[in-house]
Amino acid sequence: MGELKKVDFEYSQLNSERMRLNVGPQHPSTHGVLRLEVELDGEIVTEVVPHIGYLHRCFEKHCENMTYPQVIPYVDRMDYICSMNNELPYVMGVEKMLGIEVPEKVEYIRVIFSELNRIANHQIAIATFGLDAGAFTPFLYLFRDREFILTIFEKASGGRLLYNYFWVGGLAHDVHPTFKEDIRWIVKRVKETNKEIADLLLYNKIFIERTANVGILPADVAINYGCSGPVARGSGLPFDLRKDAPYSIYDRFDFNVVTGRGEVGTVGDCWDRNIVRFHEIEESCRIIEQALEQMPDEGDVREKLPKKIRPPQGEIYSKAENPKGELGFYIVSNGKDKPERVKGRGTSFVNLSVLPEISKGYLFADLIMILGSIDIVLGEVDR
Amino acid sequence: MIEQEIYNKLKEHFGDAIVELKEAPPSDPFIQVNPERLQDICLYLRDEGDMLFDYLSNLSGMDLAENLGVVYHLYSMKYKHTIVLKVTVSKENPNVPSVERIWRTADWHEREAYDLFGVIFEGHHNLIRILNPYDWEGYPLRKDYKTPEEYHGIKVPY
Amino acid sequence: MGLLNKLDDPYYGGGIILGTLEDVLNWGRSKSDWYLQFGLACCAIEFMAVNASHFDFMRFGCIPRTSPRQADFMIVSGTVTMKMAERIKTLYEQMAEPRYVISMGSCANCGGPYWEHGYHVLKGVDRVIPVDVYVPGCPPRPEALEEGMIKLQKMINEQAIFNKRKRLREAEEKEKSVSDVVLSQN
Amino acid sequence: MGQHIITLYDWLAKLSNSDLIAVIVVAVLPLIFLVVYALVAILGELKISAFIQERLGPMRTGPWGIIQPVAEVVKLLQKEDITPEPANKTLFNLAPFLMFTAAYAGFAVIPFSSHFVPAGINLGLFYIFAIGSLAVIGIVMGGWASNNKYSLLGALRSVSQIVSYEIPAAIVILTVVVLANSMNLQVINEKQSGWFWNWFVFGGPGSAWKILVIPFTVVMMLLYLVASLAETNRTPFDIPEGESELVAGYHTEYSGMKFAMFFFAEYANMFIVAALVTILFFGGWNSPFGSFMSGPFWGVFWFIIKSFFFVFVQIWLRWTLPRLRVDQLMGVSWKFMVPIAFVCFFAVGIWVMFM
Repeated sequence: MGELKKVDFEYSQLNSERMRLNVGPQHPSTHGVLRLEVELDGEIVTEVVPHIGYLHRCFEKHCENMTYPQVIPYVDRMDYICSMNNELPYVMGVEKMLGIEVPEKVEYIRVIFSELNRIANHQIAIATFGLDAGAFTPFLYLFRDREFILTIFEKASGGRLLYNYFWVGGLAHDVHPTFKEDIRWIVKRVKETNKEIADLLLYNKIFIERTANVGILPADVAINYGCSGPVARGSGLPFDLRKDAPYSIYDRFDFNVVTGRGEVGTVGDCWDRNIVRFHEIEESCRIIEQALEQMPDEGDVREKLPKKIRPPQGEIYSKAENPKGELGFYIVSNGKDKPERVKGRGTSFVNLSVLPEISKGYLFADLIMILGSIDIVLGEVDR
Repeated sequence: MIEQEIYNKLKEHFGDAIVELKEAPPSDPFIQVNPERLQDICLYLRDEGDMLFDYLSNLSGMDLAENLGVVYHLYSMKYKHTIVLKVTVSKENPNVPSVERIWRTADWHEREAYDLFGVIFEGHHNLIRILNPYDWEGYPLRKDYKTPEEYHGIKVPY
Repeated sequence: MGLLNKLDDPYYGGGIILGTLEDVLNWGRSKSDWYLQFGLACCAIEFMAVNASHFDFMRFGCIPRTSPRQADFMIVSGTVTMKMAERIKTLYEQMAEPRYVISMGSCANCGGPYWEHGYHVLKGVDRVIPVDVYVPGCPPRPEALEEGMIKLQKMINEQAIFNKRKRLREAEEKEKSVSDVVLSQN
Repeated sequence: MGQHIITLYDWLAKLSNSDLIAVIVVAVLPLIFLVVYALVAILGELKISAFIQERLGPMRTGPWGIIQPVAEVVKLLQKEDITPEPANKTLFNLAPFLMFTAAYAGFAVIPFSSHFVPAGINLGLFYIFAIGSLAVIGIVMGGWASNNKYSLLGALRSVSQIVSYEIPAAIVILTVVVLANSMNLQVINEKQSGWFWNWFVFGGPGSAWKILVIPFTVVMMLLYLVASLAETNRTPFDIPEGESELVAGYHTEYSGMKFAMFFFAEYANMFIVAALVTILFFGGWNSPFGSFMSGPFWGVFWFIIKSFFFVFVQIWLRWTLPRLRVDQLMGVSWKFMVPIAFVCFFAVGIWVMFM
């Protein structure tokens, strides 16, 4: 044995190599074709760079080349999970520019379908969030229920996913005769499944461990990043355009704005963002029930309009509360039958931009959960 | 607070930098602003006690034939009022000060406006293309844009 | 399968042993199809619905795999953009033979509603990878995708494994002679 | 052991007058069993998941889809076998064989019946534990040699997970050894003969005073079940191949038959774990009702029924629970399971000392 070698190092000298990992565009939990460039120190995320645009379908270019009613199908394809909600701000904007009011019955049907689609969207959001956590079974339970909602949409509009149902000045068709019974039945069904999901997934100990105190988004950061919808409300910010800037007939209904309260962790963590969606399903059910009671049975579903819709010169920013947050359309008209410019303010686009901010310092597995809790749809991010 | 009051207050503070207020219902009223002092104006709008426009709803580029425009839709979480700012720059020299430091959400919005219209935001920390590939040529949403024949050996037109 | 090919030669095409073997191999390929789990756009939501309880894609023996190495076929569900085209190609190349492609929805077939002004949309995924089955619709109903799956299984069941080149050549010649006859008749 | 049991091996050797035939038969029987079991388990996984999720599962391959796994094997056999260019080819190709060999070697000491155990060695428990650890090396080899970041992350997670969960598992096994006073799996089985209250999960054979030790043995059984779930990388501990994070974990780059080997190894490990739970705590091949339906052939029946029940439990858990995060996983092992296992060890030790 030789003499003992003196070992002289400090902890700070033990450098480890950082690893750059490409997550996506094909990855099971990027919810589409998002690509994240992640820098990992061991398993700890030190930097996230989102690369988007893998689904850039030139929505705004198409709008400039289509007439006003022809834009609606493209609007559908922006956020393809909740098409009805997408159509609403667009047609409201065009109607406002034209200066027309739609019949009472149309407003009610629009609200009912928007809220129904909100339920369907939140069900997908909770389902895929559970899937990210590894719970496959709740995913299928929620999809089972969503299928019944889609059946109602199909009866009304003929489409399962993309509807083209809200038209400028009214609706494409009147609703089917059994509309009210169908919706009452589905509302009951949704409430039952909600209970099941709460037991199976949301209050599961492992699920709480995974999501509580992860990806905390403070309210002021949420405002500065322009977050809206459940992402902002999860941070305790009661920002809901249905209450703050009432459009359509939302001021006639009694419902609560659900905010995150930090029930199991900190206000603004992943669990809060998810539970806001869960409770919003219940609030939507309340709105639908009230709307069904108030809705007039008789009435026209189409306002008389000229064959070619030519809004006067001007511009408008029409916004509505999408399930994912504030969806706005900035429509510029030049007096012709095709819009000069339509800019869609993609909710997911803005919400996703907060991801690098809130995912630093968490584990790689948490990054997936944070991304799932933001609930993005790439069609809207990339348009 | 209605638009006229906001306009008066801005005019009082910034003088010539505020060009005009346009109101023509049913269109949204907007305030035309000079690009030079945009950052100061935005900071003032965000922090002034009775305005508090802390939420940038939307930022969109515009192609106005000869010029390029940038439109800002602001919203106040506290007072729940809105205002629209508009900036116009020439196509030859499309420089607009970046408001990324004021509202972080403007980061991606500005990158998008750069990507699609070619508006250059001065002071933006990372002004690269966001939707189109990084080696894409041209600014697709300009009215005179022509679809390329080929991209990386793949035929683009139908 | 050099040895098998040699064996097969005298009993070309329908040798009893190898014909049956071919049937068995094709049966295995067609009944157990693992698909690559990825979605592109709107069609991916319908695709998820196909996986779910109502339509249950697993009835056909289709099990999702997340790694392209273990997948047998992929479903291009949605709009393919220029940025994505090269990734799709890479994914296809990473898959192990035998591999198949289902193009789901109008966008993947031909560009769909984005065919005219979509400067960034690939007008049909068959410009970058070979496609076996096209499913039309925007988005296709789940039933349509299931029909496409049955079509794919039928196609796999009828494909040649042994003497592939020879049989392909013969089929080509046969087609050519038929077209010649048609031409001469005209 | 007192009396000499005539095993299948002895019987065959006597019948054929050749050791070689007996050795081959005894070695091949577990392999056949393994293959048949894996097919049944894969079908079970598909069908049970379908049942839980209100679906039908595979329906088009044979009646009710019961030969679906056969079709899968036929397909996997003819898939292209890809070795990625940047991979370390030797290790990459060796890893699945090592995994499968380790799983298959574990079957050597599993007592299927009182008269049939492929190799009745005295240190059976020790052997099975040592062989089980070999799987770690297979995983690391596969994950590292793939030259894929996801594979590497999956392999590293897997190693840390398996190594940490081996400690509570080992302590629990040690406790059973203390109770049974032997490491021979056959002897452990013999000790639990009689009615089901003689099983070790109910404290083993003894007087009514064993009610004092039953809480500890039940906790030990649960501990072992959880630890073994982690060792076989099943949900809620499937983070090494958690498909929502690491595409497919350490076998991301494997295709065709090599992937099938990983697949088989996973199912084989599930069975070994289930078999060990059965042997250590639920009486192995013993009938639960004393001498009713007991004997060498009924032994096989009881053993397989009990083991399949625990395989079913693993599948059931997989389709019910979300998965844990990697640091929480370690926390569960080191903060809860190891201390509880030690407490149980001491309690059982004291009980054995005084009774």
